[in-house]
Order: sequence, then C-alpha cells, then structure tokens
Amino acid sequence: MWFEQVVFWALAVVAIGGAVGVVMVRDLFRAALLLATVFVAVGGFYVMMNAEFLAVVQILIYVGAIAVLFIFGVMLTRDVRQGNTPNRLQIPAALVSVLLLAAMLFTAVTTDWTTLAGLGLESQSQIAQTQAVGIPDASSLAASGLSAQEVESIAGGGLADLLIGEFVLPFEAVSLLLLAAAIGGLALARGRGR
Amino acid sequence: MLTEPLVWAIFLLPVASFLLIGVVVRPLGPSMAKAAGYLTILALGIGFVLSLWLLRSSAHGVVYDFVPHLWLNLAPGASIQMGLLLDPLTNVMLVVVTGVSLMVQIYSMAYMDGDESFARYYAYMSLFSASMIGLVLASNIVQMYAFWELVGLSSYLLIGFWHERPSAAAAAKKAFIITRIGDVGFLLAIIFLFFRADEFAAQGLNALHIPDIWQAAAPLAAGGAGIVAGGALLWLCLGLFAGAAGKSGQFPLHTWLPDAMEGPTPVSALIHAATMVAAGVFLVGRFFPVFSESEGAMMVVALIGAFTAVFAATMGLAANDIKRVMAYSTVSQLGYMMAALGIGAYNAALFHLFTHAFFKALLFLGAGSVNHSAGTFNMMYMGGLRKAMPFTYWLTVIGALSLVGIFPLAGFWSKDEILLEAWLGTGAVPTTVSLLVFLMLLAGVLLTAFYSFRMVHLTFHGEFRGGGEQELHDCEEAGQPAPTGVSHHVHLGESPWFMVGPMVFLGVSAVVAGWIANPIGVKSIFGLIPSHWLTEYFASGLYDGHHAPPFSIAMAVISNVVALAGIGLAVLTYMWPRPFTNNDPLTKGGVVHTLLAQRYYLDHLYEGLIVGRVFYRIVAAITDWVDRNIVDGIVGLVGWISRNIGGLIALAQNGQVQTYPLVAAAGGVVIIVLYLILG
Amino acid sequence: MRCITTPENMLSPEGAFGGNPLFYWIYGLAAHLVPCWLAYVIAGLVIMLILINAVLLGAAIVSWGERRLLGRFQNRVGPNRWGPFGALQPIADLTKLITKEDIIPYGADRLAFTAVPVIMVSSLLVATAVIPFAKDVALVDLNVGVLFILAVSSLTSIAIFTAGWASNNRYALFGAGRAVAVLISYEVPVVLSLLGVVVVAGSMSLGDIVVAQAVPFFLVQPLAFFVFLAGMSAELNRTPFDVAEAESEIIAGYHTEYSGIKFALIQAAEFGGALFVSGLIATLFLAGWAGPVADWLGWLWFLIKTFIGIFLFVWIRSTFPRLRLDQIMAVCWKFLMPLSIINLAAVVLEVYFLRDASGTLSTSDLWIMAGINMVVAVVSIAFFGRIIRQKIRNSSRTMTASAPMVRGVPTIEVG
Amino acid sequence: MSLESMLVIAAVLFCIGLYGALARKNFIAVLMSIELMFNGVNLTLVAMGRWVAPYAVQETLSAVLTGQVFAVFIITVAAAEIALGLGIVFAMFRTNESVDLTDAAAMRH
Repeated sequence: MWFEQVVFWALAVVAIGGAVGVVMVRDLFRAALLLATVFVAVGGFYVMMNAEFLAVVQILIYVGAIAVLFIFGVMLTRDVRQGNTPNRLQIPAALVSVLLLAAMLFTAVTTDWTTLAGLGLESQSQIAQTQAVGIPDASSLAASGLSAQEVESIAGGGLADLLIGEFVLPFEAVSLLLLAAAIGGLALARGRGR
Repeated sequence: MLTEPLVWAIFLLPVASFLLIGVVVRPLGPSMAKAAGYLTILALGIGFVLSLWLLRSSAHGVVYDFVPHLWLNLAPGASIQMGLLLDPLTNVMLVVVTGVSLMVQIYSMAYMDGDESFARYYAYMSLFSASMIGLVLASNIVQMYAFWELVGLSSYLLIGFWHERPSAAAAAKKAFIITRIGDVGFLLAIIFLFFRADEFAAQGLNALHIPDIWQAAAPLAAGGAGIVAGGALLWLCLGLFAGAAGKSGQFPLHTWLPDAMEGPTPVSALIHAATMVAAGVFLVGRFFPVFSESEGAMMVVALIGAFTAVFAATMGLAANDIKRVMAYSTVSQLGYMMAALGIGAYNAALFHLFTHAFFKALLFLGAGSVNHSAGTFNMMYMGGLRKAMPFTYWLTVIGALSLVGIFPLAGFWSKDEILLEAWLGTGAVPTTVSLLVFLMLLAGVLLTAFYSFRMVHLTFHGEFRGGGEQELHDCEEAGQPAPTGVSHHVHLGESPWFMVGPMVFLGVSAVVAGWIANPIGVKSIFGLIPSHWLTEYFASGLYDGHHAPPFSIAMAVISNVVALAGIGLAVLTYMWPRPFTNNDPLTKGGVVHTLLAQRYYLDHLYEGLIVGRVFYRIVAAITDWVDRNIVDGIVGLVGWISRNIGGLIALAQNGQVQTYPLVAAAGGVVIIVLYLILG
Repeated sequence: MRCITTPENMLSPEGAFGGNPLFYWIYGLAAHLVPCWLAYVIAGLVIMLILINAVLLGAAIVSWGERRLLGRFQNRVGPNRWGPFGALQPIADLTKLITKEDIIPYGADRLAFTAVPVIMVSSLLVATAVIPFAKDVALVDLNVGVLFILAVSSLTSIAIFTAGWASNNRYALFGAGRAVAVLISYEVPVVLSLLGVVVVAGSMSLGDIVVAQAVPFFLVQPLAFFVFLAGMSAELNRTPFDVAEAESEIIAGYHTEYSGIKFALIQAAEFGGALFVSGLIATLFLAGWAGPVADWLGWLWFLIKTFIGIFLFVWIRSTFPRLRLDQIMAVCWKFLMPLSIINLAAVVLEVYFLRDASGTLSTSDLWIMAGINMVVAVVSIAFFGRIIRQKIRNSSRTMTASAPMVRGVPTIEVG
Repeated sequence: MSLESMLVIAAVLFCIGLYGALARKNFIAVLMSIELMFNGVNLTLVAMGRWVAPYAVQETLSAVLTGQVFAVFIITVAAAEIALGLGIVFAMFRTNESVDLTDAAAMRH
C-alpha cells in the first residue's frame, strides 16, 4: 500500500540516518539525541509490524530511560563536543562490518522464507498480535476466521500469558539479572571507600 | 505405631540441628552459642522419645517394613537405596544412642560452658548423633558405609576438637588413619558383594540390601540362597570384621582409642565408650547371620575378642591417666562383646553392649566431673576427692561395680550371661575354643576388678595430692609440656547439676538396666518385663533365634568371687593396710610394668618400624624417585609446552577491548561465508 | 464507504481509529471528493487540528484560570484588565511573547536548543491523542493506552535535559538535572499506582478503563489516586515539588535562557501538561466521560472532572510550601513508593479473590474493594506519613542553612 | 514493507552499530553503538515473528508472539547492561580521568 510505503521509507531513512549519525557525529551529546531518534524510529517499525506493546515499551525504556542515562553519562564525562573520535581499528572495523552486512543482506534476500502469508495465515496472526495486549473483542476475532479455541487462547492474554507462562523461567531470570545489575551499578557508581 | 516420616525424623532432627547451628547459630557469634546446645538437646530429646515409642510398639509386635527409596541403580542386583531396617537390634541401638547422647549433651552444657567454640562443639555433636543414628537405621550396606564413614569423620572432628593442641591433632589423625585401615576391609567386602551382584540378581536379591545378604549367606538347606559360602564367605566376614575391629578398637587396631581421649570428656563418654566404638559390635551383630554360617570367621572373632579383652585390661593396670584407664577398659569390654559374638552368644553380646553403654558413659562423665574439680586427669595427682564430691564418688563406684560385674548391677547380668554361654558353648565354635575364650574372659574379670578399683582408690581415697596445679608445677620442673586437660583451675567441690543430673540418670540406668533383660528368668517383673525379655527380643530379629540359657547360680558365684578377689587385691595394694601415698606399688613389677606402661611397645612398633622403616625408607623412597623424575618430568614438560604456546597467544592479548569483538565479528563473517559457499 | 479496506493494514480506519465517529464522518465526506488515502490523511489532519487547538487553547485558559484562582487563594484579584475578568490576558501575553526578540545564547547548541520546545509541545499533543473526551471519542483508542501515555510523557525528560545542556548555562543545567532526577524517580510510584488501575480495569485502553469505572477509581483505590496526584505534581514540576524551576534558587531552571516564542511554547507545554494530567486524572480516577445522565453529554462531564483536577492542582500549589530536593526524593522513595506497592499488592489480592469465573468484577465487588482500600489507605498513609515526617524534620535540623521552606509569591509570572 | 525490507533495515542498523562499537574511542559511544546493535536484533526478532511461520510449527496462535517475547527480554537485558556499563564508565572516569577505551589496556598480558 502506497501510504504504508511512505511511512516505512520515512522511518527507514530516519533510523539509518540517525544510526549513521550516532556513529559519525563528533558531538557526543548530539549522538545521544540521534540515538533517541533512532529508538523512536524503531518503535515506529514495531507499530507497523503490529507490535504496539513492544513499541510502547521501546519508547518507555529506550527513550525514557536508556537515552536519558546516556545523556547523564555524556554530561558527567569529558570532551563532549569533540569526544566521539575513531580509534586505530577504523579500517578493519569498517571492512568487517561491510562484509558482515553483505553476508547478511545476501542471506536475507536470497532465502526463501516460509511466510505466514504464504501459508494463508496472515490476517489471523495479525489479529492475534494486535489484540495480544488488551482484552480483545471476541466477536471481531471470531469474524476473522479464528476457531473458538484460538479466540480463547488469545483472550487469555497473549503476550502476558507467554511471559508468565511458557517463558516464566527466563522472565524470572531476567528479573534477577535486573536486580543484580541495579545493585552492581550502584556499587560501581558509588566507588570505593564511600 | 510410627509412620515412616516419624522414624526418619529421629535421624533428620539432629541433621537439622547440625545445619541450623552451622548456618544460623554459629555466624551469630558467641552470644548466641547457648542456643546451639538447646537446639541439639531438643532434637535429641524428641529423637529419644520417638525411639522409645518405636521400641515399645515393636516390642508389642508391630512389624515395621518400609519400602526403601531407590537412589541409584548400579547394576542388576546392585541398587543403592535409602531405607530403614527396623529390627530389634536397631530399635535397641536407637534408644541407646539417643538416650546416652541426650544425657551427654545435657552434661556438656555445663562441661563445655565458656569454651570459645561452644557452638562448633554442638554442631559436631549433632553431626555425630545424626550419622550414628543413620548408621543404625541403614538398610543398605552402602548407606551404612556412608554413615560409617561419617561417624568416623565426626569422631575425627571431635577428637581434634581442641585442634590448637598438637597432641589432640595428632590423636585425631591417628584415630582417623587406624580406623581407615579397618575400613578398607569393610569396603573390600562391599566391593566383593558388588561383583557378585549378578548372582544375587539371578535369585531376585539385591547384593547391597542387608537382609538379602543374610539370605545369600544362608545355605540352601536352611532355606537361604547359598550364594556366598566356603572360603568366599570367610573372606567376606573377615573384611567386615576388619572394619568392625578398626571402629571397636580390637587388637591390633586398638592403639587409637586411648589416644582419642585427647577430645573433650563428654565426647569420650558418648563416642569412645557408648556409641561409636560399639558400632563395630553393631556391625558384626548386623551381619551375624552371615558370620554364623562360617565357623572360621566365628573363631577369629571369638579369639581376637577374648584376647583383646585380656590384653587391654593388662594395659589398664599400668595407666595413670583416668581416661586412659577407661579407654583400656572400653577396649576390653568391647573384646567381651566380640568374643561373645564369636562364640555365638548374639543376644548376650548385644545385652552387654546395651548395659555397657550406660555404665561406661557414667564412668566417663564421672571422670569429666573429677577433672572439672581437680583440674587434671592424672590419678597420681588426685586422691581424697570422696569428701569433696560425694555424688560423683558414689556414682563412679556404682559404675565401677557395674563394670566389674557385681551382683545385682547391670554389668553383672550381661557379663555373667556371656561367661555362661562361653562355658556352656553354643555350637557355633568348637568347645575347646569356647572354653579357651571362657578362661580368658574370666581372667579379664579379675583384671577389670583390679584396675577399676585401683582407679577408684587413686581418685577418691587417701589424701589430695595437688591436682592440676601440682602437675603443672612438676611438668615445669621436668621441662615437659603439660598433658591435655590440665589446668590451674582447681576447686574441690561437686560439679553443677547440669553435670550431675545426667550422671544420676545414667547411674540409675547402670543399676537397673540389667533387669530389662530379666535374666533370672522369673515370670515377669512388675507384670511388665517377661522372662528373658531383652535377649529374647534380640533373638526375635534373627532367622534362627538363639535363646538365652537359664540363669546359673554357680556361674554367678564364680564370677562374683573372681571379681571380689580382684577388688580385694586392689584394696590390699592401694588402701589397706598402708594407704597409697606417692609411689605406685605396681612399679615394683619391673620389666612387666614397663612393658605394660609402654603398651607392649605396639605404638613404637607401628610408628618406628612399620611407618619409619618400611614406609619412609623403602616405599617413600621409591615413590619419591618416581614423583621426582617421571611425574615431575611430565608435568614440567607440559608446563614448558603450554608456557611457550601461551607466550605466543599472549601476543594477541593486547588489552584493547575492541580488538576482541573485531576478531569475533571477523570469525562470524568467515563462518557465514563458509556456510553460504558450502551449505 | 468504498474506501475502507480489510484489517490487514493496521493504519486503516478500523485498525487505528476504531470507533471515532467524528473521524468516520469527515473521512466519508472527503472520500466522495478525493482518493481514499488522501481522504484518510485529510480526516486525520482535521481531527489532529481540532485536538491541537483544543489543547493549546485549553492551556491558555488554564494559564488564565490558574492565575485568577491563585489570586483568589491569596486574597487578591489576579489578572483583570483585558477582557471580562481578565479573560483575554493569555492573548495579550502571547502577543507580547511573539513580538519579543528570540535570543539564542552564545555557545548554545542551536539545533538542540531549538528542538526543545518542539519536542515538549509535540509529546504533549501526542499523549493527548489517547484520551477519550466522550464515549468513543478519542483520536486513537490504543489498547496500550496507559503505557503509551507513560512512554510519550517520558520524552519530556530528554527534552528538559536537552534544554539544560543546550543553553550553555549553569543554572539551566542544574535545573535540568534536578528536574530529570525528579522525573525519573517519580515515574516509578506513578507507574506502580497506574498498574493498580490497570489491574482492576483489566485493560490498558483508556476507553475500557472508563467503562470499567462503575465505581470511580478514586474511591476504589484512594492510595493510587493519592500517589498519582502527588507524583504528577512532581512530574509537572509544580509546587511543592518545583525545585527544578525555583526562581529563588536557580533563576528559572532549565528554561532560563529561553525567550520569545520558544518560551511561550514551553509555557504552553507546562500549562497544557497540567490540563492533560487533569484530563488523565478525570479519565483514570473520576470515571472520565461517564456521568449521571445522558451519554451524549459525556464531554461535559469530562470537562467538569478535568477542571476539578486543575482546581486540585492549583489548590495544592497555593497551599503547600516548597520542599528541598533531598526531601522530594525522600518523599518519593520512602513515602509514595511503599504506598504504591501496598496499593498494588492490596488490589491484586482483592482482584484475585473477588473476581468471578470470567475474570470480571461486579459493581458490588468494586464497593467492597473501595471499603477495604479506604482503610488500607488511611492506615498506611498514617504509618508512612509518620516516618517520612520524622525523616524530613531530622534532615532539616541538620541542613537548616539551605532550606528555603516558605514562600509567598506565585511561582510563574508569564511575561 | 515486507520481511526482506525489514531484515535489510535491521542488518544495516546492526552493522552500523558494529562499526561504531569497534571503531570508536569513547566508551559511551561504544555503548550507544551496542544499543544500535540490540535494536537491529530486536527488529529482526519482531519481523520474524510477524512474517515467518512459527504458527505452522507450533500450532498455537500465541507462537506468533514469541519474537516479541524475546524482544522484551532483550530490551530488559539492554537496560541492565546500560546500568552496569555506565557504572563502569563512571568508575573508569574516576580512576583514569578519561573514558577512552584505548587507554584502558591494564588487562593486557
């Protein structure tokens, strides 16, 4: 669809341009702002891929927290204006990155993906994804050709069900990791002897 | 009727108290240390009540047969299980272990008071009690072996409890190593059984399950499986007996037990008198159906036991340390039990184990009480304590009389039964052997009586000879280090009630415990205890229960006369007409006394000849050469190679963090490209 | 309506603008004249235009209303020269600000400096999109509405930081640092209190939350209401949490260097923020557009409730003295934080035990919860209030020198 | 917008991030680049969940959300990583007076 393409390419330009900016701009503060822009653009991609919840989480955590932390970090260290300089590995790094990019692009383009659309399942899965974070309207789900059992499983909560159902162990592990990171960050930032 | 969890609780409560003390109480510091004691006492108290309940319900005919929990299936016919084997032997042992242990823990509350490692002491004690209970409960030989070794470990920890003293550390090491020599035999026996597992499997038995082993040893004619017989059976029994001999201090592995007196006195009372050393007897008793199928093994057990009984008693004559006298006495009494087992007097042996636990623990606690006031263990510096500590005196006398076997105390009944069976013979060994055993044991009675009352006289009668203060002074003059347990802390007086209370309990037990067996064979006592109750109860656990012979007045008279003769000799030597002053009249024995005092030079033999000559000179020299030239050479070569390779690789470690992901990413590129090309 | 496509495209009317009758009406109207995509864009733009104007006009009204109200609270008149009751005052202010010189300080990061007002106003406007003004009338009824609001409003912290940094001014930087610290800290209790709301409503969609309020949530979850109100006062940098722009200490905080139209926009964002938060309170806690009679009067109920919210904020502002930064932090972490956790725990337990088989709560269940939570609220506020009062007293005893506690004049003078 | 185009964007983001992580001196810049890489990965995960057919494999509709679940985990881990990373940055700044990674070579052989 035409409109969709426009939005997509606009987001793509913002994301990639911003990413290049993050890496290339000398001013670290601007790099951090550009990073936030990239995050917002990626959030836009999530919206386009029916992952609204993830998009919101992306904005909330990446833009609201991580980018702010970066700005804090930038401000508390030196050389903000001219700080982002390349090191000696510039050329090999560029080489490796370009090679890796080529390999990945080649793989992405030439692989014959088994897509949901190819299986005729696209609309159902989209409904599932869109509705996964709220209480879905059962009648609209049923209208899209889903079975009663599937409606039931989606109405059960989708993403939340997966997070504290099938993936509860990694979920708990990640909580523990966060706790450890919080304590570790405190310990590191406090420094010795204080 | 107890449920399975309740039975397990007897074992698990001390485990829990061990863990609680180790993890919670000890880190809280010395201010909370008392809690450790109360925890242990609580755990063991509940265990004691449960054990009594178990014994009672079992005596009323309840049969406990819990299905063991499978832990590991090694091979067909060899699976390691965690199970409960609740036969009469176990039930009685449980009562003994928890009861004596409980008394000792209460006693220790006062005895160990103020020790800076109070909580650690109770942690070890809990561990020991737990492992001893586990050993008694085990239904699987591997399970049993695990607890057997745990018992050894906790004994090691407790002997070396005051590990800052070199002598205690050395004693702990010695005990550990010497018992380990015996345990090798036990382990070999287990391995032997394991290798015969397929034959067991063919009969639908489990080679590691104890009742199955009994059945395997029984000949086909007697309805058994007849898997092990003849020479194999003899070696199996000897292996088990080696383990038993190590733990029970039988000749020639007895030398660790007197040294083990370096530990705190309650430890000696619990571990080296009442429970752990009895584990050897328990082991032989546990496998008695196996032993009884092999006459050769029975003869070995009987003769070694009888010999140990006399041999240790002779050494007891010349010892001056009160705890060492007790230790030799313990070895001697264990010899009685072994001898009794050897001649087939199963129930008499275990009866003696039962009574011995009480009076020997009593004697040890008495020794501890004496030390508490006199500040020393050396009898040469005691004397005259009778007036200062009347309770201790009378309780010790009761214990000693019981030990000697004077009518009607507990020791009399059990010892008398052993003598009687040895005299009559049970058919398990040739009559000549059992007669020889009888004579040796009778000689043992005389010696026991003599050294026991020598101990009583030296300790309690005559004039006070200065106690720990004097001994320290003498040691200083002679330029020797002071032995364990000596302190300036001399205050003549009765010990606190925390110590006397348990002793009173044990003293009462030492008087009445024999009656539980109702050995005279009256119809019943107070309508409660039927004729020959305990011995018959023991016998009920065996396939072909051996029944106690009827009480013989003649034998009672003989043993009492011999015992009284021994006591009389001691009185003549040490008290009357001339009371003992400073010189032990036994030193006039010259060479013999020196031999006894030097413990037949066995320690010298072990340490000087075997360890010093054979091990240091020959074995160590060879292994040293091998280690130096071959092992070190290989290690050195490997080290050299890796050092040089490492030097090369280290060049890549330039500390630039970004080079590492760069190389990793390059590797990723290579892998993807290879995959695209090849795959 | 030949243009409406299948749900495959989420940007289609059903996908995103589900149930907004105004949108459909404009969309249908335009679709007769232009191609579908253009009609779609036009409809969206018209709605956005209405919304933006409503919000900015509302902000202007709030700025006037707040000053009038403050005046009444302080026993003076307030702006009264231009228009009836001074009601045209905002226009005068705006005119003055637009005509003023737009200064960008020397050494400032021009791009970032200029971007700040834009980010602030646009994030406010975007956040407004999910608020239902009447039954089914929201620009978007996102199923993650609550989270969306939190996410978008968290953009403000970046904007503030950028403002402080780009101004090349110490006071601005200090103000920004304070403001961001406050913002990030108060985010936590606010989110936790909102979680309670979400749990009871069973949805993150603001429309559903309004529908779920058979009993208004400020009764069902008084603790959450309290925490949200306090937290939002802090996030809006309003008294008593306004250290970030305490002009007696650091001039005007992060917008010290702003002037002219940029300053106007920042002020618009602040007053708009107050308006927006009041709307949010109305939606989340005061049952939004639901009113005693007539659903079609929903916008009226919503407006009334919104102004109750604004009144609350002004009331608080004119009553409480300003807290010191460390006290603000202490209030957040040691007072609001435990309260919000208690609220969440209580609500989760109550919902777990009270819900029926299909997972829904009846009105009587809500009343039961309200009763329990009232008690919980009184007890826990009394308990933690005691603690925090001691803490603040103790700390001020040691730090009296730097504690300007009392202040009589209003904080913000526009112009 | 299709799977391939989304994968391409993700790959470009990832590789730009990789270049930045490898070729910048400033520690904070490196951390930012790592965040870019995370975002590339997340995009891939979500795109795969959106278009490729885990549904056909697992036969449950919620399987299409697996990619999003993983993205959520990655976002969380990224937050933790930044918390620690910036902690290290500050620690390093305190001791070295700089956040130049080239200077931080105390761990070389």
